[in-house]
Order: sequence, then structure tokens, then C-alpha cells
Amino acid sequence: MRFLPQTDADRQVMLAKIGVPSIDALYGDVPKEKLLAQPIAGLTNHLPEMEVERVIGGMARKNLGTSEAPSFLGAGAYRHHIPAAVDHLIQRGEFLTSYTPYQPEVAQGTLQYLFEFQTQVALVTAMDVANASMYDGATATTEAVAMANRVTRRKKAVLSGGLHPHYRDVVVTHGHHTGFETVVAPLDAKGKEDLVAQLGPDVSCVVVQNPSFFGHLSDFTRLAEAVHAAGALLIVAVTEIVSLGLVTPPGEMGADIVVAEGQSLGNPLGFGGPYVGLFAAREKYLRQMPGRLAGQTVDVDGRRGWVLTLSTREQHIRREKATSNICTNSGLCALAFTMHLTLLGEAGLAKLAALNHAKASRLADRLAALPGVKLLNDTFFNEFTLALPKPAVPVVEALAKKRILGGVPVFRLHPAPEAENLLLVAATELNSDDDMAALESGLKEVLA
Amino acid sequence: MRFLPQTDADRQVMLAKIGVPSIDALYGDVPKEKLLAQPIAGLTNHLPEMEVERVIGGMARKNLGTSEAPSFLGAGAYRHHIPAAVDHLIQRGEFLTSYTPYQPEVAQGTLQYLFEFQTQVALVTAMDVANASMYDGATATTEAVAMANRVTRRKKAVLSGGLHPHYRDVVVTHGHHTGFETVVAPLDAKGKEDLVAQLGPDVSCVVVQNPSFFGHLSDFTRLAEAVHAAGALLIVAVTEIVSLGLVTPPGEMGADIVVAEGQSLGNPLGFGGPYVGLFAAREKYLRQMPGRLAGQTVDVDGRRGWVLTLSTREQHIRREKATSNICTNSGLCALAFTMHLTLLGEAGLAKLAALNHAKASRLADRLAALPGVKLLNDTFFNEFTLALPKPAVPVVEALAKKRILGGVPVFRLHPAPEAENLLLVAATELNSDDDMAALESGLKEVLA
Amino acid sequence: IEEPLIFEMDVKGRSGVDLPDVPQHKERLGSLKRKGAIGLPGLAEPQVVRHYTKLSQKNYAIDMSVYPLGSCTMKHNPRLNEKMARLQGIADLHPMQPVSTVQGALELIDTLAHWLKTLTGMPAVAMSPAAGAHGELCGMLAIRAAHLAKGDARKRILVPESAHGTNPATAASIGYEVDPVPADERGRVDLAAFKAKLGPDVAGTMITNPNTCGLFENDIVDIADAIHGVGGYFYCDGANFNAIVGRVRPGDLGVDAMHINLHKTFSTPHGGGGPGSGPVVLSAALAPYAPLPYVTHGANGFDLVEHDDGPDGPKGSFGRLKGFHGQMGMFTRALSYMLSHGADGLRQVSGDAVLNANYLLACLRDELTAAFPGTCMHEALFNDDFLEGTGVTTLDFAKAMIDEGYHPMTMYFPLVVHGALLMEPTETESKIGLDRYIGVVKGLAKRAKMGDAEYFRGAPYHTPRRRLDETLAARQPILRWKPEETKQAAE
Amino acid sequence: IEEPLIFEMDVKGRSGVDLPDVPQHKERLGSLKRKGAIGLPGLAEPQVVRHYTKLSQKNYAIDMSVYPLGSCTMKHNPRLNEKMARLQGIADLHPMQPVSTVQGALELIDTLAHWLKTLTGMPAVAMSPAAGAHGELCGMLAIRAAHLAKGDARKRILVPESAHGTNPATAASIGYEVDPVPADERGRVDLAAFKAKLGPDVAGTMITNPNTCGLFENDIVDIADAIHGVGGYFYCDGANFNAIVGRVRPGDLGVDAMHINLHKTFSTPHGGGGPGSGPVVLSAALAPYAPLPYVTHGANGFDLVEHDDGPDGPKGSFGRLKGFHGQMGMFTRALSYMLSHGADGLRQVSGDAVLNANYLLACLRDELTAAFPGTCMHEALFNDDFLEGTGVTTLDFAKAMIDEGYHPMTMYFPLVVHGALLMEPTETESKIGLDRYIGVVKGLAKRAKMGDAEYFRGAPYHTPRRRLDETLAARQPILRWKPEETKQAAE
Repeated sequence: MRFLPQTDADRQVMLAKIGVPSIDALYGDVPKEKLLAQPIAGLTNHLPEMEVERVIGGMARKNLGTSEAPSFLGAGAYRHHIPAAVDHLIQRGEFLTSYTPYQPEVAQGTLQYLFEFQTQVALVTAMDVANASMYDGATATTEAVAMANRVTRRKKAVLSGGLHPHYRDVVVTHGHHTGFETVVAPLDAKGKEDLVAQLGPDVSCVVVQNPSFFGHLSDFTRLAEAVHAAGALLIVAVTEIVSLGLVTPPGEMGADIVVAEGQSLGNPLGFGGPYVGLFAAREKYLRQMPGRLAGQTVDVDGRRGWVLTLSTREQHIRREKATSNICTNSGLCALAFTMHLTLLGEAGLAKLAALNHAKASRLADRLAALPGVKLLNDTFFNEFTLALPKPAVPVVEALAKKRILGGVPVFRLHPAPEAENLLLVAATELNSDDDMAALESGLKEVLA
Repeated sequence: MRFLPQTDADRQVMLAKIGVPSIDALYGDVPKEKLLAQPIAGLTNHLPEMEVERVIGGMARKNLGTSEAPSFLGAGAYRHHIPAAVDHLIQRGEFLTSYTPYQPEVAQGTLQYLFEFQTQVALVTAMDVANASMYDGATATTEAVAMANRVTRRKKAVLSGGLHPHYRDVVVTHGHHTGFETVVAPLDAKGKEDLVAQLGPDVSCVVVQNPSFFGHLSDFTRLAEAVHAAGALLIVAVTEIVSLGLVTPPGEMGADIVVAEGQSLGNPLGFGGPYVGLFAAREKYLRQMPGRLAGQTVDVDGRRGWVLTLSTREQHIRREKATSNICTNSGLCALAFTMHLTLLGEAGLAKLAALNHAKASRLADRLAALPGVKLLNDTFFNEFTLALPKPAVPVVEALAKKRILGGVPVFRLHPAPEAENLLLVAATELNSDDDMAALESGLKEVLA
Repeated sequence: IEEPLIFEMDVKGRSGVDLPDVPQHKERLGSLKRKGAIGLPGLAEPQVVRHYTKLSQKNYAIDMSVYPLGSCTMKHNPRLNEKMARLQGIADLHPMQPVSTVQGALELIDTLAHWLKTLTGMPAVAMSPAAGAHGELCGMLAIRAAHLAKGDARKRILVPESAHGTNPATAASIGYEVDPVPADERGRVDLAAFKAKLGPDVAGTMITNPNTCGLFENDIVDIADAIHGVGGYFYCDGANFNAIVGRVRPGDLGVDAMHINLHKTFSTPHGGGGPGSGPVVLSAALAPYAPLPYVTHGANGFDLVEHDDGPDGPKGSFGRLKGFHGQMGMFTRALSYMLSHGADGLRQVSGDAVLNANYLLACLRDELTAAFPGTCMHEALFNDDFLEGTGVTTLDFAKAMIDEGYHPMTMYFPLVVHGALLMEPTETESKIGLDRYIGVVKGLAKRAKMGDAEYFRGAPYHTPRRRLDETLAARQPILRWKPEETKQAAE
Repeated sequence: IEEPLIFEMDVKGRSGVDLPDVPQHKERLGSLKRKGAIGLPGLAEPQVVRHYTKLSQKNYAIDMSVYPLGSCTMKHNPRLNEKMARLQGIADLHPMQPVSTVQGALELIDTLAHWLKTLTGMPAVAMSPAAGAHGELCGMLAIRAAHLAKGDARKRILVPESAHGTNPATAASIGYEVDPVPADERGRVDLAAFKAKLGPDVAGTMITNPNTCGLFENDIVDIADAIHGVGGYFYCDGANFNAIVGRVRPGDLGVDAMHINLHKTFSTPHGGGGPGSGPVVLSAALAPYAPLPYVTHGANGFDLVEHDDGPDGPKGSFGRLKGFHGQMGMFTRALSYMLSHGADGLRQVSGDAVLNANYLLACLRDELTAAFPGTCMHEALFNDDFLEGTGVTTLDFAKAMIDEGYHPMTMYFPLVVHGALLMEPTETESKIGLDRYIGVVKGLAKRAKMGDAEYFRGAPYHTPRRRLDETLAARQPILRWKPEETKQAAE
């Protein structure tokens, strides 16, 4: 077998050195009746590489990839063009096959890019500090709520009706089982909610999203002031990080914690994972932050270098008193993110964001002109909500039959009657005018 | 522009240091009327990465790839499964973006794999020494003839009728223009030729191929003896290097020079290039060999290491007295070759060869049973010749319409009447039973 | 050669990406158009490629040599897996496409689930957890949900002292009280102490098996029976599944929930810290509480269940744990690995992993000091007795490995062994490679005993940086680049 | 860390590849079934991945830093090009598929041909040459064929002394007598000497422009006129096309044939020595003799002409130069590069390449000694006058660059300059990067002048190997592994 270097001859020599007759003899501590004598039934035996390619390739061919069809799907995961250099570089064995950089002498590469990543995340969100990544936007959000609970010593989170339903659900799940209360605002499809009335002395945090799940852009400055006045923290989630090339960052609106989904930069859609959660906060809350941190220091020769730091917040040191149980994070996805953002730079990110906005704005004009279709957004970045004259789920299915991936029905994520006719439509730099024309005419036909 | 790091501000500072007002001013030696003032017309301006992908991807989609259809094409280029590790590793920047290893201190990686490559080529062909690669099998063949001419101080090459027509044509072209005679034996579709009668005191070499272009296997031992007795060299070409996992190597049959196409190991079909020419010879002819050689030596600290050696044979030292004008060779293709062969090892190459033979043998049984189809081979490795009841070119076109790549018509490479109905069919480890059934029934229909 | 930070290579206006011109459009940003610059540096592509190439060259990796980190299962990561994860039709799938357009993807998840269930002998698996610790959370939430469904919340979780930090952290994060169980002199859970702690308020136990001392818990069936006897559940930390895959099914041992680190046992790359993937197999008792979403077989093929009556509902999932459906990229890699090995190969995997660890143990036990007598499972544990009186610490010893071309072993873990050195070679090391490693370790041990403490205290010598000041980093945290701070430090 | 040869890691029977079982079949090998073992080593995949990873780590590459090899145009190799060359529908095309199934491939070749012809202002291009030297052969064969067609074989080729070795080697390989032309004191072809050598037996001349001194041949039009005046042809070595692409069209200068190194000007990777690709643009006079095959536009799309009446025929191609159709993989990469830059970008490429070289020249000319006065084109040439009396040679100086993190510049070439140091930075170096490089070169020059010859003679110090014995290698050639020889040497 190609991955197993020992031959039977090797094994015999090694067993002799150990002083046992067989590999099975090394399993003496396993209760005899629990030790299997044969390969487990019901599974195939080892396959050549080309056969594995056939099996998995066969599965892949049963799907309709977004690169094969006009695609306007968003709802927290966005298809962007990833420069070829990114995927090439993250596959370098020294990145791909290295472990968490606990030994800084042999991990300065990883540590330096994490330090750069943290800086980029802090800059883009306009926050003081950022960690070295979480799993994804949803889990970062619930970590942020837990952190707010610790900081404020309160146990009630107010969740916006514009928050991504998955993020909301993950927070609600955690709240339900770990003992904090969640107040979920009604679905805010029109971007009009005001959460100030929800504040109270027991509220630890308010969680909002910008652009919202429905695409609306909001200025949270006033909300932040009210939240702070009530002794709570404002948590702002960003599901489309590219927006921050064009949109006022949460840090400038008074956010205390910013969480985000970083997939848009450097990471493929990949059917939903692995993605990379971004987590940034005000410096004063640093020691309550979850996750890993790379910090600058000097070595014994006085040279600048980097180490993992403040690990007394973490589970491997602090155990049951840790700020989070997170261990493995999204290192390689963070690397892809930071590479893509380094390639873009200030000018590139701004232009990418402008391009996304332009594409979506032009698409919105076209689709809003269709009979019976209503655009719910006054503002948006690269995604907006349409109210259709009929349920969105079958519309999207009908479009898929035409090989058009026409958007995400809100009902898919929030199966409630008021969501039934709502369709989220996103456009990115990858959508051509032909794509848009295909969606326009496809939608027209399906709605006719 | 993404690949150009200088900004206009940089350029101004640099021009000031140089002391000229503009970049144009640096072109003062160009006759004024020859210096273009504007970008050349008729070409597009710079494109984003995603647009380039669209343009080239669009061209790619107009083709029918061999991975999308049952494919039985050979004739000197073979589709094999390349382990994923090979393509991953050859793309490491330290291999991909390095130059010819003229500075051994910073090129031990390249030099060591070339030394390993040379050893593998010598072992597989059963020859004494091998060089560090040529462009491809055809150019290696003509270099071998030129070498034989130098060694024997004669100027007449006898070319087998079983030699790949491209190899033959390249040698003939060289002979025609560089002043050596070429005697081309008639097309040997049945593998029955005997070249001994062609020998004479002016013959420098006899060039044969094994398996032949038509797939036949021949024992050249007797021919070698006759060639040597006549004071000439025997050159054996191998177009399918995988065959040597199962077939007696040329070195054991008395070859003086072995040339081969190395594409089959590690290198994709790629519409014909880049490939890698292999070149091996008896040690006594070493100093007449063309091409680069990596040799073992020691460094100033006495440690084993490698350098390019015997470069007094080469153009950059020897200029017009060089054994060849070759400079850039097929370094990275040689790397892919050596990696694939290292992964295979002795056991893997033998099994791969056996598998190829088995597939082809089974396919031959099926196709030879079709009405009107005649198998011309008693012996073959993974490719054989069929005599069809009608011209092969339109048959192959008709199969292509059914999305079957059914073989290579001999007429395509040698447009002569006697070749018209001949079809070369190859099978490799990648051909499934379904592929074979598709060809069998497709051919049956087309011939009906 | 020093490599600056990207921020120190900034040239204003430069970019490593070209983009088409922005077409005419109506701006719809309301008042939220960003004002002022972000502060991101501008680099061209060649500079970016070099930067990351040079950073990578400062790392150690499995691709270079033995990576004997105990508890981490640093095995070979086949490149085929990377290729499979990048296929069109996998990498380019949006998670919210209509399920009719992702039947192959759901089939892949279902196939992987089948392998995981079959290999563990468990009836159900939750696929969405993003990593091992996230899987622990998933399993513990299932346990909590099961208790809640019976109207019996319970408070305590028994966790051995030798456990990974994630175990107590997870249990505590959802409000459980962590009750530590001591190890006995054999490096196993002290069964008597364990039983003594049982009671009606015990929700369950979290036990790693094989445990972090590299030993199989031979009382495991008694432990399972005992916890079940008080109505608790048995959570097994599956980090060390590599030792037993294909040979022992956790389901046969009475396990109720176990996460499987696809990035350990099933070779998805560690990537410098992630991403991972931590599916959790569940017993029949816990299966009803598995989180959303999950794949089912429907009339028209595969279906994806994304909603139910929620955590407050009468029965059903404990809710949602993560955005979308799980780490599909890691699923693809893991399935590629599993298909490559097959049932026969996976059995050989565990056998060779255990063989290799025991070979290390046998070859090193005379020069180092084994923490426990007898054979081990997939990792060999030593204490620092052999360094006594040498002035060399476990840390020094481990750092000296670096100059010899090896990554250090795991140090000071598990906590139950003094100055622990935990070595896990995995099955992908060859005998030749192990012999070379053994030679180096023995040589260093001899050198330490010969009284060369000075040398060890200074190691490593040949790395880009040596012995970084971790105290300074924590006392005066610099967690991002700012022009003045970094310049100062660089001077 | 030492890395053994693969042969020294052999374990019998081991393989890094799994293959399906060989099905039943009739053996058809006649008497030719191989007897006995080949002697190839057996390694598993993990060991193979490590071996090549570790070998790669002993190399220098563009991806690491400046690679200032004059004459070699070591510019950034975009990864997009690699991705494009690996597309399904390109990488998996067989060269002998029916042309109806490869219309996109022929379109690609035709598009690239259009770019090459347009950029050079030439009416035709031969695409099949595999590298620069192969392109030279192609061009010279076209010249020879053109003369032969007129019944006038001719004998002599005029080649400047500063030429690349491939020029005389190529001319000689097809039977021409190489007549060297001296350089004048300005580093250009001595026009008078050139004219003096002209005569009716001169078949043509081979001139590199910009030349190997990094200078534009300002008499180039006169040279072209002169050679045409005697019925000869002008072959231009296009190795230095990067200096003028988009700004000067060789066709406008009277060139009859010029090869274009796609692996220089158009960024296809050098790959440690290849593969390259060397299409040859041809004037109207030579176009009829272009080799087979070539792409044409037919009624049903693109066509591929693979045969004509042959080299002995009355008119038409000079024959076939290579198997199949050329370096398609390199064509794809080069087209990807050209489309990325466009007509505007390519003009900036040459401008920045020349700017960078002149910046080096301007910054270094006071510390080193420039070979010629004035500005240069894309490479800066120095002689070793600045080392006079220091005891440091050009070689020593270049080797000392290595410890500073740089690949040495080209040394002792061109031959017309004493102790030449030829530096070609290319356009993909940033000003910041050049400034750092300049600082290092100046620092070394100062150090040499301060009398530290001992240091230079020992350099490099920090490489895997130092100053290898090339004489020994040539005197007692060891060109392959054999158990005894290599063991001995390793001891």
C-alpha cells in the first residue's frame, strides 16, 4: 500500500526488537472479544489512486458547479475569483503539512503570516486587535456572545432580525444549552428594525449584521451609543468581508466586537466549508478573547520574532477556565485569506468592492423591472432581496432546471410564511452581463 | 499591472538617478524611425486574471479531452495515470522557477535529481550512462545519429521501417540539410524486416525501434552483432518507456545508443509537448554524447555533491566544436519522469507494464474478432496495428463523432497508399472494460 | 535571510491583482460609503509569491521529516486528497444550491458517514463539527439534550487528569462542573476512584481511549458499564483513534459519542493549525439529538434536513452548531484517504502506527526512561528521570532535536507524567527513518548525561530564531503591526 | 541535513503506487519478456514526497529573490500560467486526435502565432522548435533551404565574438563555417569588419540584438542591408527580446528569422533547465521554408498541415524538426502571460526591464566598473577592473553573493569583456528589492577592495555544499549511482 512504508520484512525485524510475535500481540490491553480479527465488513478494500479519482470524480460530476452555470448565490457564502497564486502557495508542504506553531523556532513562517493576518483583519474592520481565526462566521458570532457575557457578567443577547439565520440559530443553540437568554428580533427583510427598545440592564450584547442578511446597510453609530449607555456590547457580524472595501467598517460605528466570515477572500465555496471566522475586538477586552493570538517578541539574540501568546486564555493551559474550547482553528484558510488580501492591497480591495457593488446594482435594476418583482432594498452592497409574486423555493428549482443558480430563497434558511416569497440575489465580479441576462430572462419565464 | 512592481513614482525616482528624463530616452540607440511610440495595434490590452481564464478556458472547452472519452491513442504518446504527488512536487517554486544548475552550491536539489534520473534511465534501458534529457524522442534520435556519425566518422544512417515516422522525418530532415545520407526502409507494418542487408562500410548506424511503431517486439541481438561487425552502431528507439518494465531492454540486445520518449512517466499528453527525450549510451562513447550531464564529486569540505560535468562537449564552452547545440533541455519533464518512476519503483513499474500489456492483449482479442478486421501483430506491448476493411482516417472521424478516440491512423503520420487502412490502437491502465466495449461496438457500427 | 512584514513592503497604489473597470451603476450605499484609507499595503504579485515562499521556508512540516508530536497524529497527507477536494463539482459548489443540483455532494457526505459509522460500530454520525473540540461540544450537547429530554439536567462530568485541555474546557463551556479523576500507577483511569465519584448528578464522562499516555484503557468496558449504570453517558475523545481504527470499534466498548479528527486519523492536512473536521459518531441513545443539518435518503435521491422543531421542541436535534453543512473540503480529503486504504489498509494503518511507536519505545527505553512498563499503543511516553541531575530539562532536550532536523516531540503532556516526552511516529514513518530518529534521540540523551547542559540550554542554534521571549510577548502584547512599534523592535 | 539518494533508501518490494490486479490475458511478448530485475529502488509515497521536498530546499529560485543571471531573463513566472496549462481540454489532449476534436487547441496555437507575428512585425512563424537553440536550428535550416532553393548552398555564417555559444554550435552543426566578427570598442559589432567579411559565399549572419553586452546594435539596419546586399539572410538571436518587446519590431530592422524564447520573454518557467519553447518568426523570404507542421484556416475551422512534398520537394517546408506539433504546454503558458499583459503591458515590461537594468548600472557604476559607457538595455555589464589587485576574482565575487541570499550574476560572459559580470534584473524586481540588492553588491565590492580576499575565496559558507570540485568530476566521471562508488565517496 502506497502510503505505508513498512514491508513485512521490516515488520518482522521490528517485532523481534520489541519482543512480541505479532502486531496483534501489541493489542493485549484490548478485551479479547472486542478485538477484530478481520478487516471490517461492509467497506471496500484499498484502491489505486486512479480508482479513487473515478469514484470521487463520479460524485463530483453529479453536481452542477457554480463555475458551470450563471450563479447568483450568496446568503453568507460568495463566489469570488481567487488568484492562482493563492492556491499554489497554500499548498506548499511547509504550510499545508505543518502543525499549530507551538514551537516558534520552526514555525516563524506560520507565526508571521498569522501576525499579518491579525493586522489585516484589525485594519479592515477598524478594530484594535484580531485573533488568528475561528471556524467560521457563525461560530465566531456565538464566541462573541459568550465573550460579551463574560465581559459584562450578564446573560442575555439581543439578536437582530437581520442576522444570518444560521448565525442566529447557532447562538440560540448555545444559549439554550449553556444558559444564556437570546432575544430574537423578527425577520427584518426591509432593514427597518430598531433594537434600542430591546436594551435593558440584563442585556450583555446586541448582535447586528452589516450588510444585513437581506443586504441592507445600516449606520449603527446611534445604536452603539445606546448599547454602551446600557452597559452592553455591540457585536457586528459581517458575512461578506469584501464589502469593507467600500463600506464604513464596524469599528468606525462603535462596535465592540466584530465577527465575520472570511471565505470571500482566498477560499472556495466548497459546499460550505472549511471557511474562516474572523474575530476582532477592542483592546480593552483582549484577555477575554477566544482563540489563538500570534504576538511579536524578540529572541535570545534580540531579533524580532513571533510566538503564540496570551495562551493562558486557552484550553490547553487554562483547561476548564479557558475563554473557549477552540483548539484547531482555520489556519490554512486564514493563510488563503491573508494572501488574497495581500495581493489585492488597498487599491485592489477597494476596486473589487466597487466592482461587486456595480454588478449587483446593475442586476437589481434589471430584476426589479420584471413584472411582479419588488426590490426590498434601498441600500445594499452586492446582495439584495426580491419579493417575488410566488414562493421562491420552486422558482429557484425551476431556474436550476434551466441550469441557472438564481439565488437563495430566504425560506431555505428560515422556513416561515413571511419568508416564502423572498429571494436573496447576489452578484460578484464573476458575473458577466451574459449571466445577468440569463437570470433576467430565466426569471421572467419562470414567473410568467 | 499585477506582475509589474514599479509604480510611476518609483520610475521617476529611478530615472532621476539614471539621469534621463524618460524610459524612452533609454532607447536612444534604436533608430528613431524604428522605435514605436504607442502600444502595437491589433492586440488586446492587459486583462485581469479571470478574463484570461475565460479566454483560454473557452479554447479548452472546444476540445474533446482524452479524459472525457474512451481513448486509445498512442503512436508515441501515451495516456497514463500520473500520481498527484508528481504534479504537486514539480510545481514547488524551488524546482519550477530555478535555472539550469550552473551554480552547484545553490542547485544541489536539481543536480541530485538529475543524477538519480540519469541512473534510472541507464538502469531501465540497461545502458552504461544517460544524459540529463533531450527535448523529446524524435530529437534524441537525430542526436543519436549525429553522435554515431561522429563516433564512426561515417555519414549514412539506416532507418527501420518500424521507426516512428516523426522520428524518421526528423532524422531525414537533419540528414538532408547537414549532409548525411539516410536510407529509409519500407514501412514495416508486419514486423518482418531484416536490415542486415543494408549494412555496408559507409553505414554509421542502424536505427530501430522497440516496440516498433506498429507495436511489434523484436530481438535485435543478431542485428546488433551484424551492425557491430560492420563497424556501425545500433541505435534503439523506445517510444513507450513503460514497456521496459516487462520487455527485454535494448542494452541487453547490444544497443550502443538508446533513445526514448519519456512522456509516459510523469508527463501529461499535453497535445504533444513538452515531452522529455531520454538518451543513454555505452560508456566508451561518453565524450561524444550530446546534452547535459550531472556528475558526482566532492566539495571543499570533502562532502559528496553533484555538478554539471564534461561541459567541454557543450556549446557554451565548446561553441562551434560542441557535440550538439542543445542548451535548454527538458529539466522539469525529467523531474516528473524521475518522480513517477521513483514512486513506482521496481515492483510498480513491472506491474504497470504488465497491466498495460494485459489491457492491450484483451482489447486486441476483442477487436480482432470484428468482421473484416485483421490484427497484424504476433507480438506487442500495449499497442498494435489493425488492418481495417476501409480507410482508417474516416473511421476515426466517425468514432470521434461518437465521442470515442479510437486510435491513430497510420496514414496520419505516413500518408501513403499502403498505410491507408492501418489503425494503431493502444490501451493503458486507464482503459476500463467499459472503454473497450465502447470502442468495440463503435468500431463495429462504423465498419458496418 | 530576514523577511519583512508585508506592511514594510508597501508601495502606495500598487496591487497584485488586475480587475476590470467598474461599469456605470447607481450607487446604493446610503450614508455608508467608506471614508479614508484602510491602511492595507500594496504589493505586486511577484513580491507576494516570494514573501510567502520565504515564510514557508521558515517552517517545519511533515513533508520534511518525522513530526513526532504525541497526540497530534502527524501522518503523511496524500496529495491525491488535495486534488480531489479541488475538483470542479466539489470546490465550486455553493452550500445553498438546490439539493437537486448537489446530489453527488450529498452522496459523498453520506458515503463518508457510512465509513465512519462502520469503522466505529455506531449507528449515527453528526457531520457538521468543524474540529475536534467542536465535536466535543457537539457530543456533550447531545448528552445534555438527552438528559434534558428526560427532565434531568445533571451537573457533573468526570474527566481524567490526563485529558486534553479541550475536554474540561468543553464541559465547562456548557455549564458542567468538571470533576477530575486521577490516573492509577499504570497510567490508566483509576477505576475505583472513578466509581467512587459516580452518582445521580453525573451527566457523563469524557475519556480518551487510547489515552494520552498512549495506553489502552483496559477497564474501558467496566467504565462504560459503570457510567451507564448511573444513567450517564460515555463521551470518548477520539483523538487517538489512529491506534485502533479497523481493529476495535468504539461502539463495541459502550461509547455513546466520539468525535473523529479527520485531520488526524484520516490525514486531512493540519495546515499550520487548521482547518480540521470533527464528525461525532453517536449511540442509539444519543442519535435523536444529533444537530442539524443531516443527510437522508429520500424518494428522489439524497435530501438535506436543515430544520426541525428546534432545541425547545419536544424531540429532535439539539439545534445548529455551525453555518452551512460542515467541512466538505475535509470530507472529500478524508474519503479519498479512506478509499485509498480501504478496510484492509486502515487495519494496517493502526497496526503499523502501534508497531512504530513500540519500536521507538523498545529502542529508546534503555537510554530514556519509559513512563510506564509494557508496550504502548500508537505513542511512546517517557518521563524526564533520565535527565535527572544533568541540568537539562525536557524543554532543552526537545529544542535540541531541532538542530538535528526534527520537530520536537510533545513536551510536558500529559500532565500526569513528570517532564513528559510524548512521541507519536504514525504509520507513515519507515523503519529506516525511525532508525535515524532513534539514533539522534539516543545521541542527545548520551550527550545530556555526559554533562553538556550548556549546549542544550542554548539550543536550537540553526533556526531562523532561537528561544523567543514568550514572557515579554505576553506581558507587553504586540498583536498587530503598527509603524512605530515594529520599527523599534526591528532595530 | 543530508538527503540520501533514492537508491540508498531502497526497500525491496515497496512501492509508492497502487495498481489494480492484472487481469487474465494472453501474453504476447514473444521471446522478449524481461528477465531479471531492473534495479530500481522501492519507496513509499511519504518517503518520495519528502525526498523531493528536501531536494527542492537545496535550490535557489526566482520565487525566493532576485535571480540576476544576465542573458537568462529570470522573471516572475505567474501561477495562472501553470493553472491554464493544466486545464482539462489542454493537458489531456493527445497530439494525434482528429483535428475536429482539437479546434480549441489549434485556435490557441494560431492566437499565439498572431501575437508573436504582430509583436515582431514578421509575416510567419514556425511554432514547433522546442527551445532557443532548436529555434536557431530551425531558422538556420530555413536560411539553408532558401539558398538551396536558389541552387546556391553557400558556406559561411558571420557570428560576432560576443554571441551565445549556441549560435556557432548551431551553424556548425548543419555544416556552415563559422566566421567570427569582432566587437568594437563600443561593445557592438564592428561594422567595418563585418562588411569586410561579406562575400557571395556568406549564407547569413547570426546576431543577438540587444546584444550580449546588453547594448542595442545601433548599426543594425546597416548590418541588415549589408547582409541582404550579398544575398545573405539575417538571423537574429531573440534571447534578449525582453528589452524591446512592444517597442521595436525586429521585422522593421530587416531581420529574416528570429527565435523567441517563450521561457524568457514570455515567462514560461525555466524548470531547472527546461522545457523551453522557441518559435521562430520568419520574413517573407524565408516563410515558404518553414517546417512542418503548421496551422491553417480551413473551410471547417482550423487545420493542421503535417505533410508536404518534403525537403527534397521543389518548394515547401524544409521538413520536420520535432515529434508532433511543438511545446503546447508552453504555448498555453505564454499566451496566458501575453493576454495578462496585453499590448500595453508588454511595452511596460520592456520599459521596466530596461529601467531596472539602468538603475543597477547607475547605482553600481561608481563601486564596480562598467564595461561600456552610457546607458544599457535590459542588462548591466561590468568588467573586473574594480577587483584589480584585490586578489578577488569574478568567480569569488559571484560566489560571495550566495551567502547574502542572492543567486550569482552571469560570470565570464560575454567573452569580449574581461572577467565579465552580467546582471539582468528583469522588470519584475521592485525598487525596494533592487535597492537591497545594490546595497549588497556595493558592500561586497567595498569588502573586496578592503583586502578581504580570503573571505571571498572561501565563499559561499552557508550552502548545503561549498565550492564543489569540478575538475575531479570531469576527470573521473561518476554519472550514475552504483553501490560501491557512491558509498565510498560518501564516507
